[in-house]
Amino acid sequence: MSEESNPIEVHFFASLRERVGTARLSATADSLSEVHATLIQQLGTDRVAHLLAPNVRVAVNQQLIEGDWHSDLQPLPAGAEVAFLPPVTGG
Amino acid sequence: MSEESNPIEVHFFASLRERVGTARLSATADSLSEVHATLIQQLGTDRVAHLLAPNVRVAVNQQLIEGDWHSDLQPLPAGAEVAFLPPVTGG
Amino acid sequence: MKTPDPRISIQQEDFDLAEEYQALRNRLGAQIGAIVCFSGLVRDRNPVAGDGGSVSTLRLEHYPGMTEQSILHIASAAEQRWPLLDWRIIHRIGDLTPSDQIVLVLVASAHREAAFGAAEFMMDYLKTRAVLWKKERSELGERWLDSTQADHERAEEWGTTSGD
Amino acid sequence: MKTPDPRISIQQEDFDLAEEYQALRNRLGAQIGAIVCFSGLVRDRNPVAGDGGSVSTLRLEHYPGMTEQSILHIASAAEQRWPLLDWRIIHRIGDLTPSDQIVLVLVASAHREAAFGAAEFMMDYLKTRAVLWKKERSELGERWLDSTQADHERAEEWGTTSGD
Repeated sequence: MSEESNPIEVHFFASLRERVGTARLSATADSLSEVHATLIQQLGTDRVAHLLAPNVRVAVNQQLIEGDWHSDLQPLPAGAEVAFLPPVTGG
Repeated sequence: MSEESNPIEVHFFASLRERVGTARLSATADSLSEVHATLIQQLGTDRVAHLLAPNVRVAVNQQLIEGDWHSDLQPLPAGAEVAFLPPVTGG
Repeated sequence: MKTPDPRISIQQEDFDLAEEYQALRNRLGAQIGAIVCFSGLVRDRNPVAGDGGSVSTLRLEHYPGMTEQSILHIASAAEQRWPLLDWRIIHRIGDLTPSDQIVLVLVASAHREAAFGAAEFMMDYLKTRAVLWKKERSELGERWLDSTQADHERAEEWGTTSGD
Repeated sequence: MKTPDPRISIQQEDFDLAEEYQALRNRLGAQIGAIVCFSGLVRDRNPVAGDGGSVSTLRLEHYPGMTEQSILHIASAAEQRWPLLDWRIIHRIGDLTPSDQIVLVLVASAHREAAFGAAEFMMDYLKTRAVLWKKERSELGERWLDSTQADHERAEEWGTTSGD
């Protein structure tokens, strides 16, 4: 990650917040793949493993993304809000 | 109809009340077939024709009867309440 | 003829949805997971007739005793099909005007499927089997209404093993 | 993040069914023929889990902005399927206890089929697609709830052309 890296916010909800141990953290990353690398540095592989479960959805600026987030190389918007969502249920 | 004939009440509802021209009348009859005869005497064949339409239901003591009422020879209970019901709709 | 079940009311007065909803909650407490309320209202147009006449009055007529029995029969058929905790049906009679409430169906159950299914079933049968008559007065005159072909088809879709 | 539509409320406070019902009637007047209200309540048992533990608290969590968007998406899909006059969805968040109201769905339409269909559709999708999480605290401990297999099947029965 270069010094020009994009500052982002990462949010964890519900059971993922409990498993990761925090509701949010700040990082710099140009893609979700870089988010993966920085989360491993900040949280360790054990906690990041929870974020890799197949039923975890990832949203960028509140839009769900498709595909594997940890290998996603698409550029993140400036100041992106990245969120990890466990399975939802309302009603 | 003998003098021992059963006194009954006949009720007409909704559009049938309007067509027959009365909400209720008293009569004596031992069967629905006798009700038919007495209604022709009291109301005339034109009005009774409305009661013979296929979508008219007849109830005896608030229980719907099956089959053609005007040829029904089953004995009516003492003091029966006979009702003519046009097609229903609630809700 | 008295009402066959206190959960059925045929009345001229308006009803209060909130009061009925709260009464149902108070009776059952935390067993309830779902409540479905349906209310039917008098519309100012009756497009089923296709004449576009503006409706001024809807007069509802009943047969005391038999009307309640016919509604109890419908509710009992719903209770046989779905696990219901409780229900309430109020149908107004007399002269109603546009935007008036006509009918209230309230169903409480542990889960939503039963409450939705039973409320819709009850309404489909109230349209086609309840002993009630409606006379509409509009700018084009007066006429007695009949349940529609669509109403009959909807009621028949539930099958004929119960509610008939 | 502001609410994307004033007809959607995510709130800690309880809601008043009567107030919402009356507001809908006042907005639309005599166009309405049918109103379906669904309310979901906290039960004291969660038999889905099969453990029979008595529930003491249900904590609801949301993602401000995204939750509202997910619900708007559901309501818009319903509007594409049925001719609705208006609707209202209130979902509570925070700590709830047995017999508390959780969710209110109100749908108004000219005819009952649309109101019933849309209300049930909205609930099926709220169970499976709305961005909300529930944590149950019972005498057996705490756990996060998931939508059930039956909930997913019900949502899928509506088809995947909209609401997805």
